[in-house]
Amino acid sequence: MRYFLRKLLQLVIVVFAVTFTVSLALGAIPYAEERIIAAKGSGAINEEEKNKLLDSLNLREPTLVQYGYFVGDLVTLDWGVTLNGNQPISTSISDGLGISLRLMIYGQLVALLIAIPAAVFAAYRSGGLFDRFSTTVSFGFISTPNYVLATILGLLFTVRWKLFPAISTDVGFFEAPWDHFRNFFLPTIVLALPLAGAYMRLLRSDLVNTLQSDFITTARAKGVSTPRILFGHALRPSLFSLVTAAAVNVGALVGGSVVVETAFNLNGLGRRTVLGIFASEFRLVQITVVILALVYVITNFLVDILYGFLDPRVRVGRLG
Amino acid sequence: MSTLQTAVRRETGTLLEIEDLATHFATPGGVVRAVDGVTFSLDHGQRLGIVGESGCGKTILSRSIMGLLPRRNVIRKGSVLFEGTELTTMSLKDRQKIWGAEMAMIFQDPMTSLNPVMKIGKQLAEPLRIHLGSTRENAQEIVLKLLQDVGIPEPEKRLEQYAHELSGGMRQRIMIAMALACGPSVLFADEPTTALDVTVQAQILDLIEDQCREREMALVLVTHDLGVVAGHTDQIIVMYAGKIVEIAPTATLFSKMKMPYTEALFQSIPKLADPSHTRLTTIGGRPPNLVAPPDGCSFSPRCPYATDTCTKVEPELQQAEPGHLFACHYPVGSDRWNEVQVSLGRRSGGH
Amino acid sequence: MAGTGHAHLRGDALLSVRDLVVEFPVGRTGLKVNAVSGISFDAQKGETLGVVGESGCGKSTTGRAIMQIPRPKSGEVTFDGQDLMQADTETIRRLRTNIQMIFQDPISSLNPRRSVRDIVLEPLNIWKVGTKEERLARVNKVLEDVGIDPAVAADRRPYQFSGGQCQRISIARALVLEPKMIICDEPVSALDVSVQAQVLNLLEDLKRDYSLTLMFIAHDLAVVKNISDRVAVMYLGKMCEIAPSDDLYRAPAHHYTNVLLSSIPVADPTVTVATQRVQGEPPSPVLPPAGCRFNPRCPAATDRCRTEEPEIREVAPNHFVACHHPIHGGEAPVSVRSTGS
Amino acid sequence: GGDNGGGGESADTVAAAETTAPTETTDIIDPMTAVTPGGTLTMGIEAETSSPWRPSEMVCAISCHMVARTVYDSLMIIGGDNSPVPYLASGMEPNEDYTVWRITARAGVKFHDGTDFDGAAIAENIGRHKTALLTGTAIKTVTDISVDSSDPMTAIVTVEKPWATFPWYLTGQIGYMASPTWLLASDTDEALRAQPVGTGPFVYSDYKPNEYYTGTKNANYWNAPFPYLDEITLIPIADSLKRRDALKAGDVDVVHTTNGEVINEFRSGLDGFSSVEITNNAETGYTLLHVTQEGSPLNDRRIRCALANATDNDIINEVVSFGVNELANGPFSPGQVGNLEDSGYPLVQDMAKAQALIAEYKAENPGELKISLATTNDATNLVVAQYQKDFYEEAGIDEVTIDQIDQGQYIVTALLGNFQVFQWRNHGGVDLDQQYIWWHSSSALDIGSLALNFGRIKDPKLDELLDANRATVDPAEKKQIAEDVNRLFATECYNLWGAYTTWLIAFKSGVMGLDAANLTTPEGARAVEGAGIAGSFFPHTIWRQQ
Amino acid sequence: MFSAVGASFLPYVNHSCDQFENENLCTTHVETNPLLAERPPSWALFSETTRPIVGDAPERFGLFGTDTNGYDLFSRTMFGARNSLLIGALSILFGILIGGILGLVAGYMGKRVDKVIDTIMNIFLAFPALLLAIFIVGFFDSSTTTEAKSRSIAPIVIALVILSIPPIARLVRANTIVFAQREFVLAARGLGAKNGRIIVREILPNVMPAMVTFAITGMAILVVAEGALAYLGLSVTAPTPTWGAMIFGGQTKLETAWWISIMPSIILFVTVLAINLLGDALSEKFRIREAIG
Ligand SMILES: Nc1ncnc2c1ncn2[C@@H]1O[C@H](COP(=O)(O)OP(=O)(O)OP(=O)(O)O)[C@@H](O)[C@H]1O
Ligand SMILES: Nc1ncnc2c1ncn2[C@@H]1O[C@H](COP(=O)(O)OP(=O)(O)OP(=O)(O)O)[C@@H](O)[C@H]1O
Ligand SMILES: [Mg+2]
Ligand SMILES: [Mg+2]
Repeated sequence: MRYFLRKLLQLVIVVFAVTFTVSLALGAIPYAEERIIAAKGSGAINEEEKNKLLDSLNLREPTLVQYGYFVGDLVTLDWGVTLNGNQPISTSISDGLGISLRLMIYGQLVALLIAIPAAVFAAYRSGGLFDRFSTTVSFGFISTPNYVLATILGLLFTVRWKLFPAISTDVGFFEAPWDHFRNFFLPTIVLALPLAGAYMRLLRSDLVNTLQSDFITTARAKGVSTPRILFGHALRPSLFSLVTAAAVNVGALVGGSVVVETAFNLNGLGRRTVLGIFASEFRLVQITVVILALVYVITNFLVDILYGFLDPRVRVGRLG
Repeated sequence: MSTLQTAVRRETGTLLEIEDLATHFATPGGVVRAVDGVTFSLDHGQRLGIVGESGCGKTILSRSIMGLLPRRNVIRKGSVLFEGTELTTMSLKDRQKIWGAEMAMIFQDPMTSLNPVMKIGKQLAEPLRIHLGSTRENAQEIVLKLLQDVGIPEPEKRLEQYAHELSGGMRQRIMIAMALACGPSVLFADEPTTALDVTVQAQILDLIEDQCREREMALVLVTHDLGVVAGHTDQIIVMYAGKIVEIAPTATLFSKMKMPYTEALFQSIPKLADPSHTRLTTIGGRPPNLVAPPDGCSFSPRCPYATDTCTKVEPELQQAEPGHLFACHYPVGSDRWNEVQVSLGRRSGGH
Repeated sequence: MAGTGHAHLRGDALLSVRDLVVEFPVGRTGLKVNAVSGISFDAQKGETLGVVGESGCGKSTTGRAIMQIPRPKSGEVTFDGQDLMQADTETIRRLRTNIQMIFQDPISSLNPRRSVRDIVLEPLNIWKVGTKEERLARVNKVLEDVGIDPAVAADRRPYQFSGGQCQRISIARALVLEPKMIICDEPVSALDVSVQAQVLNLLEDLKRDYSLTLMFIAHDLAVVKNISDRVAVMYLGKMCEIAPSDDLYRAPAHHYTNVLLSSIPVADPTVTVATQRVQGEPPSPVLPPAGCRFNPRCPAATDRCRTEEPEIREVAPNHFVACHHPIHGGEAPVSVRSTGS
Repeated sequence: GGDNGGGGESADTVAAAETTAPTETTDIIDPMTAVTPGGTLTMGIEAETSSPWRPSEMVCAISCHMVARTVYDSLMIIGGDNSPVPYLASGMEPNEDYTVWRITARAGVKFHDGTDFDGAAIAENIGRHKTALLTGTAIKTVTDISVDSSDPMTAIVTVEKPWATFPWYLTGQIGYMASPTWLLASDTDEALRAQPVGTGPFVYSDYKPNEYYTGTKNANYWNAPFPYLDEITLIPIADSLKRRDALKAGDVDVVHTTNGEVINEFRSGLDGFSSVEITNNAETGYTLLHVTQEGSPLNDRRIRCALANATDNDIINEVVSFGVNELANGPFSPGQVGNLEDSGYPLVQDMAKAQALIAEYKAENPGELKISLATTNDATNLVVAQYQKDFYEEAGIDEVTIDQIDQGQYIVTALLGNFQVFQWRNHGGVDLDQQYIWWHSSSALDIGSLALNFGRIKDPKLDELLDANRATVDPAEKKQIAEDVNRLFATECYNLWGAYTTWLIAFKSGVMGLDAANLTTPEGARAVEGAGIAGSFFPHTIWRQQ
Repeated sequence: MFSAVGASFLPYVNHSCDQFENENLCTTHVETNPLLAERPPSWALFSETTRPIVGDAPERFGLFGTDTNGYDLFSRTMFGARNSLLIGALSILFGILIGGILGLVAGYMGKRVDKVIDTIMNIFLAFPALLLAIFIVGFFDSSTTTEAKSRSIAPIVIALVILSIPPIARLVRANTIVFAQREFVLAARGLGAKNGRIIVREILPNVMPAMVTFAITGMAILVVAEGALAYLGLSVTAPTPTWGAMIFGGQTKLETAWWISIMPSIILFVTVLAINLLGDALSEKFRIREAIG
């Protein structure tokens, strides 16, 4: 209980720090006001309109007051409309989040589906042919930039073989499952392969250690079959690093899949954010950062609980 | 394999025959001759102790017999006949059928030997479900019975617990229960009490002994503590540098040890009967390097009785009396032995 | 048991510990481990005090608490006339050098990445004793004293040594500042019997040469008996019995001591071991039993034991026990009588 | 800097349509006969407009016009004879000296929301541009907009100085007519701003920024039989190769592009696809120089012209555009009024001359000669920037620093005048007057203020020519003025000309009517090919072969 | 590391000269030895030929071909190695320094100090890495003056350092906790050593191997990360080559001139693989050394 209170306190501090920095950051952007006016495109050419606009964004208030307004708006969900007037910020973020979350989940799932069996087999025969092969392939994935992968796969799968659309549309799963699959397949793969490479490396090395533990020998001595030893006994206690990495990636992927999103014309949160920066949609960016911070903090919180499931010793805090 | 069947089959004869067994490890530093030509046999229901210094190959010997060794960089020789079946050439699949069912093993550290993330109940039921194909309920029933047998209070509660929630003694009992689950005909216990308190150690040793007797199970008890084997075995093997240097019925060994190493080992134990500040006898030098063991008798560099012969000629196992073998040129009681005793100002039997 | 009381304390001790209490928080639960719950004992100059008891009973914690690592919750620790509990951090830092510790695991207690010379030199460097040459000379001497050839060994790292040799090195490190007292926390438990004998002999020799006072913690009674002048028996954070070692082994007064003694495996198949076995599992130090802490497992426990905590008292000359019903008769508070059996 | 939009007035001139499509050409088909109406169409466009759909607020480049034309009609369009003809307006009459314009609304036209289109709607729409950043500058001289008290269908626009070329402005963004009811409502309800209501051929149906814009057929379109399609969807795909892939993969039916690689690919013919190329009224890619910055070496004509001479546009065109473009010697593309065979601007690299010019400058101005060159992070732009750096340094500039900035900042940098050398592309357009705001000193504000005369050109001669052009409709005179402007730019080297952009529209076989010339007004006038904005077309006329 | 990769390719450079009749090309190679070059070789040096060989394939020109600017890709790749590896190495160095100190202190001191540091790390992690990078790099570019300026590697390194601190700190913290519980630390305290000394003398040497292994793997990751920054135009300003920027630069030409992207990609991959294998080998070495007996 006290532990959770403490975690909660940390959560609050983190959120405070993030919102505060984000609110402050606007002041550090060069020519923020001019950029906003240019982005607004109209209604601001004369001084009066200009001032009206800037005042309406609280841009000329003292820092702390600006922060106050910012938090107030955040909490009351009064996020307003993008500067270009296209969309309410809340819609933009929730649409983007919808796409990015799905992409993240699919990417992670595929990455794990590839990484776990590969890592298990590599660890089982560590130093063997498959181990060395998978190591090389992992690094291949890790060191190939997403956009190169996206381009190459795109050329093959969309133009040459016409298996998947070149640009993905956000088709709902329940509306058209097959279209949904077709549209999300390539982005997912491009996202998943480098992840799979990294995950495999992590899990493999932990598994190699676990496989040397006494309790694995115990299991062998009981006559447990090899697959069962690997998946039933060794896997779960080896998942710590992987879970930690995957958890950190939740936040990173939700906001950071710009490359993949751009390559497949998917309008996820990452792409929206980067475009937002280019289009001087500072408020959209600010709020996105806060949302992503929340995603991070919440995942972390959940992962803490997940640790407890992975290893019951954590529950009583023995692993500290 | 039901307990009844095993009981019938156990009536007579040899359970295990180990012939010139050797296990070497190819390491970057050279070939480690962890077990180097070991021959002995084990009868049904017999309790055998293996003692020796740390690193002399006790663990590797017991694992070599079971065939439970790392896959890589291991060089194995010799033969292990279990009930007349050769184990060394058996496929992994077939060995997995024997492990846990016919031969079981418990280890030194019960904390690390239990899966930290699997419930006790599930771990206990695993051998039953694998070897006997028990259903969940069926297995649970047997497990509860086993837990009672090994003296665990509130067995139902334990099934849902994890290893870390139990005391060291209880963990070792769980290990034992797990080993006993399928009614094996031999139990290898590798230093089962080293990590435990003396009080708990006594309980566990009693338990193992009781279970062996009850189930007519053979026991291989590996330890470096002569006190532990003294009370709980019928026969003892003393190992040094991967080889058997002495083998004798327990009582004989303690009363008529032949090998100077056994003697030294025995003398270095502080005894309750001795008054405080009694000076202990020590064995000088270092344990041998298993990559390049000394020529001749491996113990010769540390042996007070060693002569040139010892450093050149490796002693063969010779018989002192039936069932008592030793490998020494100048055994306890020999002339040379007496000479040195006198020169050291000691009389035989220690102090 | 559950010894409170100070009947056994003497006036002229080098180290005197009174009512020492140490508690630890239990993970995230908010509960606490009662690791040491009011222990009193002392050690005279030149004496070897053995401390036995089962795993987790607070032996190591006691040893560390004397060195104020971590600082105990309450109690009194007087060393060489100085009250450590009241001393400030800097004073304690200085005083710690007079009491040194040797640990159970010889590997873990030596930094694997430093050379043997560095390890033994470190204390002298910390306190900037003498010149560089003097320090090296001292290190060499101490290494020789513990039976390590400095010429061969000094540049090697701990992993290149056997357990026994590592233990010697760690003894050398403890000795190099010439402390008055060494607390040995199970220094031989991890060693082979043959090596154990070497280390025990070595400690005896060094004790004489360096006129040391030793506190020797172990769970093996035979080992403790061999080295100690007096032995204290602990159970679950409390003191059970304290007596000169020969007396204690000859005639244990506390039921727990008795159980301990009869649990020791005897390396002689002809000896039939006493069938006295302890019942049940050790209770948790988080929720220790009321009254005498041994009462749930004690063959002689009465209702009184379950409610009233026994006070330490003398049952024979210099033989103190905290038990309402000690083995050799004498319901508390009955007058002391000698153990005749 | 891609096609950083130059505002709606970058509309249209006349020019001979020059379509070259090797495989299949969309011939002008009589709309009344061969057409099969119905069907849907998806088009990949090169950018999201990233602006609200209210005409006065749009920052409109080609893609934006593509979308806007589905929902809005402009008052005027450029006719086949290269002059503005009334479209949504039924007429537009000036007074004697071109200071008062009467614009009459076409009768019987209704907005999509059912409200009537009339003079008040015209006044409301044009009035809104007065405060806008871009279009506001364009109509700065408009002093009054009112509805004729005697004719509610007519709006009267009064301008400060004679403005004979005003109708050109109503062919583009300023001419788009949105429903005043909607405009008013969207003033308070911001969410409405992205749901445009006009009189156009397609009714707004759905829009997700950066994802798609969909319009459905306006069944009551005033200019029947248009449109033919039931539904049109426009999807922004920024990367041209991706756009092409989307076409090839069947995700979209039509794309437009300026990418040389893609153009070459379609030129050589692709099974199942057709294309048309548009080169008239095209933008000119060029490099802006900031010419009046204090202490800048670029204030000196010799340095500017040295840079012009040092540049080998041929190789840049070859590498970046696969040689598909024609090199530019001035702001006006072939076919545009003012285009000259030889403007005096160096078309081929003359490194010796460049080096001589710089040496001369250096002799007078000792010290290190440094220039900073702004570009975006776009890979192609970077390639160009690196060529420029190499050229300039070879010519004798001691150090050329490439300053990579993100797109958002890029435009602001231009508006603020915070640069020395700047890559840019725009200035399509038909009449010279449409360049007024980009070149006239009245829009060359101080550095640090947002101004459309990015390079802060303050040339009295240029001002004079621009003003003269604004006041006349005489074609001969206009031609003379435009040619003078062209020569002036060549002598002063205010801008470093690159190449005229080639646009290609590629589409699936079976998509028909992709040609503006298919659009006719009720009066029978035909629209100019290329629709006056290179790379665009009128959605009205598209139909699909079943 | 760098010289290992570079050196193994050098003989090929000279060898490739034989294939060309034009001597100038050969001399160019020699003159622009990427390991010595001050600035990347540019096609301007090829001025003997009437026109630079632009975007030419490796089988016709040079070892790797040329890029769209006519720059020799092999030279640029080698020269880019200097920048990419420097960025990677500097970033990881400072990351290890700062993250290492934080981790050591947090792990050893525990309690409140640990919690404070953990919270700070969480704050950093809570910011989307990408935006943090954009912001940091942007911050150092903040002046929009007409002053000539090109982005050096400093802001990129700073961004990568900040991104790498939290994971390093966590790793070091975890390792520190393990060693802080070892008895030699207790022994040192018993000898009167102060906290600083214990951290530096007792714990640091033990945490070092993990740090070094991580540093090596981390460097590989950061070399790749620089590529991601390049995608957003946040890397070193052109024409200074980095692998990331080069791969990004050729991305649009993958169909027509694949080598522009792929050649540096291959080198990046080989380097990452090599660095990691080195890391593996090192950790193996440390592991054995820690083993007992
Ligand atoms: N996998 C291995 N590779 C190389 N050498 C090994 C391996 N396993 C064990 N050894 C070596 O084999 C020898 C015998 O080891 P073993 O574990 O059997 O000793 P032990 O008698 O059981 O000692 P202890 O009492 O310490 O358990 C030791 O010297 C050990 O270092
Ligand atoms: N740092 C700590 N934090 C929490 N609990 C501790 C800590 N140190 C010791 N304990 C607990 O305090 C009790 C006494 O521990 P201590 O190590 O003193 O026992 P011990 O008698 O030395 O046991 P052993 O024979 O196993 O060494 C145990 O229950 C132990 O779990
Ligand atoms: Mg062993
Ligand atoms: Mg202890």
